[in-house]
Amino acid sequence: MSAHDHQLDGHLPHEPEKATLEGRNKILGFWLFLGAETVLFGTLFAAFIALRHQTLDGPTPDHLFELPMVFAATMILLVSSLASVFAVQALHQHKVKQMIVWLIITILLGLSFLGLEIYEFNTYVSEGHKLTTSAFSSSFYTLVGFHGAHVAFGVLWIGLLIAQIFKKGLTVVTAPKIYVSAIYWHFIDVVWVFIFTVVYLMGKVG
Amino acid sequence: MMNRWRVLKRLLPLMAGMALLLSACGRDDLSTLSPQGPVAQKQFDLMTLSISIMALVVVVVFAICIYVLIRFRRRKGDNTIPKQVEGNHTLEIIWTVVPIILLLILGVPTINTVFGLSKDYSKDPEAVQVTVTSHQYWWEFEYPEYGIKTAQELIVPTGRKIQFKLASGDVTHAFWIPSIGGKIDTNAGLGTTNKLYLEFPNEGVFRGKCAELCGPSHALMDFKAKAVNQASFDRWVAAMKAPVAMPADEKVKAAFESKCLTCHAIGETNAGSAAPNLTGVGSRLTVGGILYNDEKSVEENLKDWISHAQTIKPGNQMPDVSTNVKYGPGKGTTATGLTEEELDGIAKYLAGQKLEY
Amino acid sequence: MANDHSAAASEPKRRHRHEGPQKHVVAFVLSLVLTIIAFAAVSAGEINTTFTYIILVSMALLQVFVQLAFWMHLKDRGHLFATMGIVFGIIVVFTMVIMALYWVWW
Amino acid sequence: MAAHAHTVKRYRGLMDWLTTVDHKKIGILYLIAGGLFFLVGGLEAILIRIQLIKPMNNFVGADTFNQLITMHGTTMIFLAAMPMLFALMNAVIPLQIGARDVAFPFLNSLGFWTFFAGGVLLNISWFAGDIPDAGWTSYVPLAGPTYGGGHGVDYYLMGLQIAGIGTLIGGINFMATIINMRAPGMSFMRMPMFTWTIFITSALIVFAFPVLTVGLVALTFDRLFQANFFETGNGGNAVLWEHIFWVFGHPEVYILILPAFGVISEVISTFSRKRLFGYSSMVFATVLIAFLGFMVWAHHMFTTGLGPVANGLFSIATMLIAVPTGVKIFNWLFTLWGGSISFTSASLFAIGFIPTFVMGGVTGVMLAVAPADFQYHDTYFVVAHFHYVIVGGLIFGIFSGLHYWWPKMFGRMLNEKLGKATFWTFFIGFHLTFFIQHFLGLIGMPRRVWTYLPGQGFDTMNAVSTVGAFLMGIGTIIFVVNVIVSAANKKPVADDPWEDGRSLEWSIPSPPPEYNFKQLPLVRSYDAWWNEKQKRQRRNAAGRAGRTDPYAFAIDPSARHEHRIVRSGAGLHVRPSGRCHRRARRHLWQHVLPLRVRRSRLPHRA
Ligand code: HEA
Ligand code: HEA
Ligand code: HEC
Ligand code: CUA
Ligand SMILES: [Cu+2]
Repeated sequence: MSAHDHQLDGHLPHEPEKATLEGRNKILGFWLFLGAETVLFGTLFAAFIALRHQTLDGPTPDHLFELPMVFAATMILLVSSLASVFAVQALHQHKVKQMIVWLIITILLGLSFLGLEIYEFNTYVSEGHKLTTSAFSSSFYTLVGFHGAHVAFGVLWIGLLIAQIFKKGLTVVTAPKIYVSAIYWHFIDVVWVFIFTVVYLMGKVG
Repeated sequence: MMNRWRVLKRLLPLMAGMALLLSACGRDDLSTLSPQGPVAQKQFDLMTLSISIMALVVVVVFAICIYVLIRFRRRKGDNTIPKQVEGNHTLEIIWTVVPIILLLILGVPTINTVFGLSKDYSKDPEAVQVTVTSHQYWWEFEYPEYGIKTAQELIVPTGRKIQFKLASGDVTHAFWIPSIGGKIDTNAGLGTTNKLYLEFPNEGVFRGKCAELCGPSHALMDFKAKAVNQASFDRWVAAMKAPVAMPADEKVKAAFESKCLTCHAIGETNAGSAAPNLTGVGSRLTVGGILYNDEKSVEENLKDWISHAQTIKPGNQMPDVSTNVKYGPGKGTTATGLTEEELDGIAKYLAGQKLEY
Repeated sequence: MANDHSAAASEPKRRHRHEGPQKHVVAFVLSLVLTIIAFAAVSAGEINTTFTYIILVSMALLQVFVQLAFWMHLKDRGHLFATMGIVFGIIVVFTMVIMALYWVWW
Repeated sequence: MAAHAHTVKRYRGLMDWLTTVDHKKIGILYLIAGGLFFLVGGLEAILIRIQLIKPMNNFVGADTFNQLITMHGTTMIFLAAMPMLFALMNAVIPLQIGARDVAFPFLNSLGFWTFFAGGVLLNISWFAGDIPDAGWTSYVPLAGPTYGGGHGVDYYLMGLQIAGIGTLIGGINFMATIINMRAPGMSFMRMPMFTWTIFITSALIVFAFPVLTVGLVALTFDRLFQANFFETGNGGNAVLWEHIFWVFGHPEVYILILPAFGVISEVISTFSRKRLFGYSSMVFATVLIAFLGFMVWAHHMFTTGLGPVANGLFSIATMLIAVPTGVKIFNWLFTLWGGSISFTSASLFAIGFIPTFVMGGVTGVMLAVAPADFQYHDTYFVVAHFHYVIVGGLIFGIFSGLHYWWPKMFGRMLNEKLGKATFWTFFIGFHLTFFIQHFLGLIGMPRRVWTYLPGQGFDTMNAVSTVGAFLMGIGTIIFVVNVIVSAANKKPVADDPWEDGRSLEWSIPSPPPEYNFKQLPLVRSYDAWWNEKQKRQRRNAAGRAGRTDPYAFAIDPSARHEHRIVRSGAGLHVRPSGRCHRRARRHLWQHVLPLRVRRSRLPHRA
């Protein structure tokens, strides 16, 4: 990144994330990356759909899944997505403190989602539903686990960005990162919509 | 720089190939180019149709290419700038539409044949049902209607539809009898069992191959398909069901029972599918699918096989009879599991296992 | 496309597209409702399976559309290539789901 | 290679090369790495051919042979062909679009090193003695934990996973670069054809590689953690792997060939001194090939048993690809038509490409006929097909591109005599090796066989094929000699050494300075540099004082990087609808193509 893009004419433009070529590149590149992620998750979904009835002697989805827990997880992630929207709004209004608050809320919700998922996996394993149990279990843990890993990465990433904001403030360099991480966070939410639909709800239906 | 002669030279490989095509169509019992049954014939017809269309395309492209290269090559000292053409609607439409037409000509019979060859005769009482199970590196053929199992050599009656049901006992293989019709994978596991029907109008022996990489001896996983007339087929079925005597010599019998029948079956002894059923091995055309009994005697081939199966077919599943030494010429040694005497006895006994049909 | 951003940046006075939280809250409520419908359809039980599937899939698709459009700004100007990327990804995924449904077991 | 001494201005030395983020240097790194892997893969090919020279040969054993074909296929495709394409795109794309670098220079270097690490890891298996041996397709169960013992396949999985991530990074980078970094005035429909093909190739990478990633992860889980994706005994499905591999694998083959199409377009146009015929139909064809490329994967699985509906569908879908590809072939032929063709090494390879690729393409269409593919599948007919399109297509394309852009990359000419010797030995060797393999397949020789019994009619043809492979080896060696000779040659090279260069890279010094363009060029048409030269010539002819400044068509010399984006915003604008560019004839294809180009709003200078 070159030196001259830290501040344009001394004040922050309305949409600082798009003020520099580097910022615009970042946003565009990130969207392309999300295109790749769509295919990545799509392949995991395809594998899951192909194998979801292969439960062998292991537990079947309608025995295993508990909808209230899934509903809670869904709500947590949905609200966290809203929080990150608000963070970006604050960014556009250059309200750094507000932005950080929203980001922290996002992270906390993300963490509680993760906690819930770990608890869930634990319960399943104790019920005899391990990665090695059946083709269904393998594809379940891989799909849901990949999503969980994405949440964990998001939490870590946004956490680091907060630290960077504290250090460097909101500039045309840091703004694109915040913006992009928010898009990432929404994407995780979007993937979750399909997970609760295809894995849990359809699993209950049969 | 490139003169006419050079251009001709470029075509040489093509011409040489064409000459080869005309002169050598391969063995009648092996080549896809000499179809010996209606299935291979239909496939061959499609192949000829497509080759003709492709030859046309290639000729047109080559002709334009050669003309252009000769006509428009830069002469020495020529510095004129050619006219900068952007494109030409008429031409572009032509070379979009003409290929579409050619593909239609090819596509319609393709679809017809796709559906035609996927007919299922498993409910047809006129058809012979055969269940094929592939193993590293041998083929098992079961005739559920007759309750018999054989290996390496598929015996079928001429003039009837043969309906195959194919699966694998281990990794993916592919069942292929080029001159009769090809080819279908044998997949492992339930839920992906395949079906294929073939017809053998002529009596004869046709070479079969495994066509999917399945391990070190994939190259050697050959089998034979022998088409005989209905009467002969019936005799074969009867012979397969007849009881089989054990070796007369007690020592040989003991060795055979303790060292061979643990995996193999012969006659009514049925040890399952771990190894080829040896009933009638003596009258098979090959031992292990690749040692031809018309080049050496059955007995010699059997001896070779039993004493160093691992050298002959690297990595096959018949290990502890020969030594487990890594294969390669000279590396395999004679059997350690059998004495010379037992080996001779067993080979002789097995060579005598002939079926009259 | 990217250059739109530059146009926007050079005219900072232009009224901005996503001022105020109302739209985002509306998107949130929409998502909420769609989620609840989906969960309700399953919890209710006793509905025809195929029908439930159709409800579930349409709720999911609607929700994804809402989130992509509002929260991820795909409907905004300057997202031509982003949209193309996502749409093409979805096409690839769609073919793979067909594959998983029809061509893996037989 | 000492030739690149001039690309560096201040520092030299190893550290600079290890840490560089300059696209030109990264291009050279890709070329060195890809070239070395090509030699390794070629050596493996030679060993394969020696083993097959006669029936029941025992030059290498069965195990080693399977390792050789697996490593040959994997190395050639992932570690030789793709990196050499990345070499060309790194070296050329920013120059062709008039940019000072790629969108993400650091990621560019990261992508290279990731690919390199993956490649090295894969090849360490040779020294570890545990070598992948299940074919480059790694079909399960053979590659699964039950039948694929040892760690051979694990090297394949890890190596490709890591190398694949590097490739994905590269794909994203070049898409972003081409979308965002074009010089003012360079609308999409003014982009050089090579840039277009790289753009589409990068898109293919972005959408195809994640599929491979997931497949590799699933198989890794099966092998290392006893997961059951493909374990048929535990409810897994082996056919699922085939699907996943080919959903990636088929687009992969177009990832390989599209850049070669781009190279051929540039070279043919340059050396016949003619504008590329049917530019917009070329663009449309490229897009269509890529799109269809995702819909045809099951043509590798006709014999898997998917049933007549799938086989019929995929047959027809596959055949359709012949149409846009044919459009390209004929456009090239009609670019040559009426041109003034000079036969340099680069143009020989490009011209050799056309008939050769067509031969490979039409056998592809033959393979697409599902019932006939029941006979061809997994035979040497398929081997012949794909070497015709890959070696006769892609490798010819790479050779062509290397001879063409070598002076731009290194500031040295390659020797034309040696170049032509490379071409003729390689070309003749190629046809000798692979033409005959069609017939081997037809008369019943399966592929991936480590040996064959005598008396089946395979013997002579296999021997001929092996001889051809040696000729190709000689051709490659001549090329290496040429590289060394050219490095020793100290003669500097003109900016536009072929004199007929058409795109922007020929308007700047060879090799370009670190920042590429002193002033950013203003692009007024397709073939910007050519048209500029023509204009000057006309001016000279009219007796007016021609401007000799090579940057005459650059925008305001004081223009700063940041400014140009603002200024050019409107000019680069692409919308879903609107008017066609003023100068481009309204083209048939443009009615279908979503990208209509709005007329540049930039002030035109007289
Ligand atoms: C660069 C790589 C490349 C390219 C470009 C292609 C191009 C094509 N390929 Fe090929 N293919 C491979 C690499 C490639 N392939 C590889 C590596 C394999 C084997 C993988 C493995 O199993 O290991 C393979 C295997 C393969 C198969 C599977 C065979 C089998 O295993 O049984 C099929 C089947 O349909 C196929 C078809 C095609 C077709 C229709 C095209 C088309 O795109 C070709 C289109 C071009 C033309 C047709 C020529 C020009 C057109 C004209 C002049 C117009 C007029 C023409 C007509 C009307 C016909 N290919
Ligand atoms: C980009 C891809 C690519 C390229 C360029 C090539 C190039 C070549 N290929 Fe290969 N090939 C594949 C991709 C490719 N191949 C794939 C994917 C397979 C399938 C694998 C599988 O089944 O899984 C395959 C399989 C394959 C087979 C079939 C194996 C089998 O099925 O049993 C054969 C046999 O002839 C073969 C031969 C050759 C030859 C002679 C070349 C020649 O063009 C090579 C020419 C180059 C050289 C000869 C290099 C010369 C260099 C030296 C002599 C110097 C060496 C020195 C040092 C290393 C220091 N290839
Ligand atoms: C561990 C199991 C095992 C044992 C024990 C075994 N075999 Fe085999 N045998 C096989 C397998 C597996 C094959 C098929 C090998 C192949 O073709 O890949 C085979 C093949 C053969 C064949 C070739 C069959 C044909 O149809 O061409 C003969 C003959 C044979 N065995 C004889 C013997 C004799 C004799 C003994 C004992 C001395 C013996 N086998 C012990 C597993 C065994
Ligand atoms: Cu069995 Cu190859
Ligand atoms: Cu393909």
